[in-house]
Amino acid sequence: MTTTERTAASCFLPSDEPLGLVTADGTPAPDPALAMPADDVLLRLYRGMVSGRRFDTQATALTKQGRLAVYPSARGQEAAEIGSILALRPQDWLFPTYRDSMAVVARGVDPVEVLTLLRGDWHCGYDPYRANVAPQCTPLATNTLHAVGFAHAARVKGEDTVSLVLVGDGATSEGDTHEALNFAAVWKAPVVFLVQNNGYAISVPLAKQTAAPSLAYKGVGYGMPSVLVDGNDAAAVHAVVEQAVARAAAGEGPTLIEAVTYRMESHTNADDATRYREKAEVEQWRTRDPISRLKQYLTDRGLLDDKAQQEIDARAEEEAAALRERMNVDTKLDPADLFRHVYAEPTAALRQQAAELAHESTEDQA
Amino acid sequence: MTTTERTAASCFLPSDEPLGLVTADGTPAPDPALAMPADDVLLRLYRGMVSGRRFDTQATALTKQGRLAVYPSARGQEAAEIGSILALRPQDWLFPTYRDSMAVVARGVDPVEVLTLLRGDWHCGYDPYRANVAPQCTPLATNTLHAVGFAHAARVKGEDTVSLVLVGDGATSEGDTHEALNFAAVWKAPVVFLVQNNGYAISVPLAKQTAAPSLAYKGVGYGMPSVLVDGNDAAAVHAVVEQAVARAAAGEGPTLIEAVTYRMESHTNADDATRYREKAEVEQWRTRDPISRLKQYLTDRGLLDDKAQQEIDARAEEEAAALRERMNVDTKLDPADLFRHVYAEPTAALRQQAAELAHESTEDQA
Amino acid sequence: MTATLDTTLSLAGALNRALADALAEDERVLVFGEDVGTLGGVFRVTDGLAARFGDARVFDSPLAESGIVGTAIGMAMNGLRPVIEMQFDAFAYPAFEQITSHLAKLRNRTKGQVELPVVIRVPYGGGIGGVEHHCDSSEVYYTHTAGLRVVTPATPDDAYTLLREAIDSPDPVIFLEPKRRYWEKGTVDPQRRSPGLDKAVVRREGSDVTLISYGGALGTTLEAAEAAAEEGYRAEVIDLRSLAPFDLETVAASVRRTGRAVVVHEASRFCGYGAEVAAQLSEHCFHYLEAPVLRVAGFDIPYPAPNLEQHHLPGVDRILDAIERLQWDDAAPLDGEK
Amino acid sequence: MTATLDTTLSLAGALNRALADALAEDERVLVFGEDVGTLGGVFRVTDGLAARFGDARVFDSPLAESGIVGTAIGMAMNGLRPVIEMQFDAFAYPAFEQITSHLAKLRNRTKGQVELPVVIRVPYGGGIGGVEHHCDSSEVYYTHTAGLRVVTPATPDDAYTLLREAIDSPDPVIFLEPKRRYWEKGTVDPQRRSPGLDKAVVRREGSDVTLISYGGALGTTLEAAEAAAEEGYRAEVIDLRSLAPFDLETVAASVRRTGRAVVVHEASRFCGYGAEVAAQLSEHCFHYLEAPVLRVAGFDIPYPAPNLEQHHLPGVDRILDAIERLQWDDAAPLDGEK
Ligand SMILES: Cc1ncc(C[n+]2csc(CCOP(=O)(O)OP(=O)(O)O)c2C)c(N)n1
Ligand SMILES: Cc1ncc(C[n+]2csc(CCOP(=O)(O)OP(=O)(O)O)c2C)c(N)n1
Ligand SMILES: [Mg+2]
Ligand SMILES: [Mg+2]
Repeated sequence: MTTTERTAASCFLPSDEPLGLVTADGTPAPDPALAMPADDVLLRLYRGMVSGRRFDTQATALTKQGRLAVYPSARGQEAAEIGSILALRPQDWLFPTYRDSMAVVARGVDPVEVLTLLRGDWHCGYDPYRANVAPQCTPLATNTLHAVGFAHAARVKGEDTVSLVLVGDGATSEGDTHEALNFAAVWKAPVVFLVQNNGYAISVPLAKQTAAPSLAYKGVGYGMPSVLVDGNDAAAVHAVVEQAVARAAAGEGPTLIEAVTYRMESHTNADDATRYREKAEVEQWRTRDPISRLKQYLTDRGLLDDKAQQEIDARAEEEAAALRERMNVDTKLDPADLFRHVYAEPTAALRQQAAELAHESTEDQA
Repeated sequence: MTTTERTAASCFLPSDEPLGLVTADGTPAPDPALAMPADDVLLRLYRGMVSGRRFDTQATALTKQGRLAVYPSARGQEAAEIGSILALRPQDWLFPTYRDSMAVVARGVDPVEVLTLLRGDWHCGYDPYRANVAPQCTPLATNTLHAVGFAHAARVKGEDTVSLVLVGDGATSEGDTHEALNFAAVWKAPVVFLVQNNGYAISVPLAKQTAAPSLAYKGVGYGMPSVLVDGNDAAAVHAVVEQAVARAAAGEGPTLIEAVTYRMESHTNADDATRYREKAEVEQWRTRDPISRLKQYLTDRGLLDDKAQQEIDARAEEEAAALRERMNVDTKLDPADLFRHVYAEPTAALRQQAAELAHESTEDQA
Repeated sequence: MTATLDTTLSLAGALNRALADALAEDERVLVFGEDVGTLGGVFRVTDGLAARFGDARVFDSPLAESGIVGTAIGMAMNGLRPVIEMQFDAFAYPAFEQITSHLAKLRNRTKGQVELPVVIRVPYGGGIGGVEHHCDSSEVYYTHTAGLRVVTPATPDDAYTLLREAIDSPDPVIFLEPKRRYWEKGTVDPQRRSPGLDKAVVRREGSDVTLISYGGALGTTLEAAEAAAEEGYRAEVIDLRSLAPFDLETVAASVRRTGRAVVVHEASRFCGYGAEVAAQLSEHCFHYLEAPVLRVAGFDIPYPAPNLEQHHLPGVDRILDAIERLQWDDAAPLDGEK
Repeated sequence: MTATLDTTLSLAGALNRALADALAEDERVLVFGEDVGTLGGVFRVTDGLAARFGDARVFDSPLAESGIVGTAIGMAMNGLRPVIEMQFDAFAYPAFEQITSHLAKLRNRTKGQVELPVVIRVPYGGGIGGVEHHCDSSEVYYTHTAGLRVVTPATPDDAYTLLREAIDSPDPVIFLEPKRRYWEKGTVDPQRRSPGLDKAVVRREGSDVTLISYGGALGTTLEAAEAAAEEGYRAEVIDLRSLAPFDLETVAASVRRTGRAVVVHEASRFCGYGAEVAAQLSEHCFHYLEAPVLRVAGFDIPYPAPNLEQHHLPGVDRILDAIERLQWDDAAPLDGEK
């Protein structure tokens, strides 16, 4: 499909330091390699992050009320979650993980549907074809291959679709990540790999996950351009992903992006991060918050005033209230569904088993 | 175990062109980064390659006589096979593949034992602990992880053992290769990864296997130093592997080496390479033959004369004759062995099954 | 271009024809894997397809089985119908997670919204003198996994029909190809209507005992039935074709008539497919059985080296022995012997 | 330091104690996997071990299951005795090739010259409200693979004993830990002599019917036996403990006495472990059986979402139903009903 030519490694290497456009304290830091997103995009990024964090807080609260079985928070990762999603075009596809509910909601999926998995009602609560979002993936790194296959199929069919796949730093250690990067590079598939390096895989810090200076260095081994970006800088993430999507759409192949960020909460509400990391580290990252830095920048630029801020907050609050209310309802599940979607048509054995279960239920009621 | 520090990528990158010490026509090509092996080592390399090729030819001949079920030839890869083995110390371990019978023999395993697998008598014919050679591995890339675990265990036990693991270019696409490189780098395990890039994975050329300029570029992604070496230059392979073994033994961690070579024969005797590659390509590689170039070099240096050459040839011929003769014997297998080595002690069910089989055989004879 | 009626083809040739016809008739079909392009596969099953359909539709992928299955899943999500090859049985194991956690479950996970019409072709089983890792009978790993269809042809005719139906199926199909039968020839009628992707067929009629088999072992079972006839047992032989789902109806109907059954397969006996057949027959034909359902299977050992495989594989004698042990006269019951 | 006699521990606590004692007594033992070091495992089974034994012996590896099993194999080749953890059942699948093609076979491949005393701990099964991929009962994938031992404790006492014996075993052991029983408490006597790594035990005596179960389902089966007693059935309950090898002797002895048997497990029925038990009992106890061996098992579906799992898991009622269907009086035979 492609031929191997000797290309200087430097063509594939990321920058030594993460790219950024807005520093932690909100100061602009122009980069010749990166265009600052337009003002309206910056505002959408900001709104998206505020809504995203509010959603996240709400979801965590729902676990305490027993409305959700479990929730993996993305607090602190809003810039990566929202910055990447807003860089997608409508026809593009997202391949998210369990961590990326916020991104899936930002992509337009009904939050109640998104939370169906975590409330324990069904494995995936939304129709992937409605918002072009694959089911949230739990087996680590396996979604990378789906993204590559999907993107390759689009090219075969002559369709202009780019896959964006999200994975964590831990998932980069799995063989599937390697195979996906390689298949994508060899096939020149229109895929963007976004590694959200949030410092931990549950309790395991990055230093036990890799000995490389950066996860983005892996791209070189596949002949794939790699980008290291400040994952708490929504403007930079957006710019970098937008560039990668454009490259992919233009037939130039995949890009590997490492977004350096931090998981502010425990792995899930069931985890206790104080068992394995220092408070000081968390506090240190609090100063690099993705939302407050963009707020500062927008305020300094005169793009955000108190009134606008109030509107944004109010809207996020409304969304959360609506979600809370809609989640505060007992759902009624049909056990017969257990047998309906195993094959296109239930087999004789499954019909038999469904009948047995139905019979049991009748007996129970009798 | 280790901490990640930012290190310039250049520390891990291989050279743009393969390292070498002797050119294809036998001319010395000194390299400041690489010490030319001592004269006696060069002579041992030469002898080893001549014996290795003779063994290889003999094994292929045995397939024609029906004495071997199948044989994957390493003709053309003698420099990589022998150069790497002679760089090992006695206590080091080798983790070879099905392609590397020549290397296993060079390591000191009885050639008849080596060929037990391919003659169809048992899965592995030698005792791995006698010459420190793991069973030849068929499931691709899986041996990389065994090598890493073995090496790590040596460090845990305070033993000075380095693992050398051989894999092909195709095997680098498997997830296990990735996981092994990463585990080795993170654990700083004393392992040397030698990729014999012989241009093909059965019929699939390298260009369909990777889009990277070199397979050695992968090391960067693991923070592992990588070396690109002319795999048909036994002196260079030896020097490079020796360096890597020394690094590993000194506690400096693993090295990834890509040896660029060529598979002169079909994948195995059962394959027909003319279906997928041009004669011209094969002819082109014939001019880069590892044996004739070292012969030229040694002759020019006055280290090899006709008499020595005759002795070397005669010895290789004797070895082949001895092998031929010993393989020309019908072996008698004991079907009861089928049940003896499944568990440390046969289970009741296996004892029962062994009895059934024994009963059948008695009936057959009756 | 559809094949003409009643051609004589090898089983491998029939598969090749089925792939060619599917590629010709359905734009969404594509074939990829290791060495399936230029080379045409190590068993030549995809011979000539890349030349005929171009390397966008028939091609070699990088060497990574999880990658092959995982990308096929993505392609199927995007409307294609990939037919992929695992070069040998044991080399499908790296893809086990993609197969069990995604391929088998994605329809279910999405309440039927995502359909994965993927066919995984797996040359399987022994009998060809292959070295270790090239001869596994891995069917149970798949049949125990809900959401997969598992089928295996035993004749060239079925090879053609089952593969076409597998490709047309909206469900993922593990398509097990009995290597040792690749070169056996038979008549293939591409227009034949099949009994269905999930139906067993009676290959030989008989009234004394039902022999149940599939894939590579079917031929041996038919030979055994022939030999049994000489000893006075009229054996009915059923070819399961579909291992998941299991066609209980056809099998039970036969066993209720004959009252005796032997299951024959190459895979190890312990937790092998025969256990399910025996368990279902014991449950559903309890009062019809004159003797326990016996299993003639591979031993509970790793697949042996070529020069020992004839001891491992169920042969005619072993099947005849089992038939004779079915308590024909009032001999001592088997379970008393233990 | 060995534990004192007769401590009350949870099943998870008993496993922790077993690991600690093994680490203390045998220098060659080491424990690694995902989150087993500092965190002490997501189920706290390795809690405190890294602190006590240091991170050279108890440590977090990179996140890659094939890597974990593959390196454990290499370590065992070099004389260590690794005890590794797969975080959840379905997350062992990436390691399937290393497990089936190497871990299970290396002794055999080398004619016994290479021994692999590796223990793979797998928290398995459902009943804890886990989301998809966290609740698989994957035992058959391993029991069908010759060369592996597969054991599962159902009580804290057995958790301790079986894990110690698994670590001491010269064979590779798949050690299945029933998640839903992690927090159940019981008396543990570290000095207890075990009936053996491959022995089943009778947990309750009875003369009417034998209930055969293991792991997470054993507790439910014992409850069902209690309930059955109220309805007049004296049920014997056998805890298999070892799934591979299968202790036919203990089970058959019971079934020959009772004449009736029900196998209970959480895994899907089709080609599930119960099929083997039913097949063996049908074969070896044919003339003693008053009714077919029945299986009470999970449905043939992907493991369902938490809010539906109670419908899937075999419960007391379903076991009682099966007991009632065992043709106690001269009711219509089961197989006539179909
Ligand atoms: C194949 C597989 N192995 C193990 C797990 C269990 N597990 C769930 S999340 C997780 C850590 C993942 O870390 P990372 O990739 O960094 O993503 P993050 O949770 O930080 O977003 C683990 C080990 C899994 N889901 N899949
Ligand atoms: C996991 C696995 N998949 C597929 C195969 C079948 N197979 C055997 S050799 C081979 C090609 C290997 O190519 P490469 O790694 O370049 O090694 P070479 O044969 O060239 O030495 C393939 C696909 C295998 N042995 N193992
Ligand atoms: Mg992470
Ligand atoms: Mg090669």
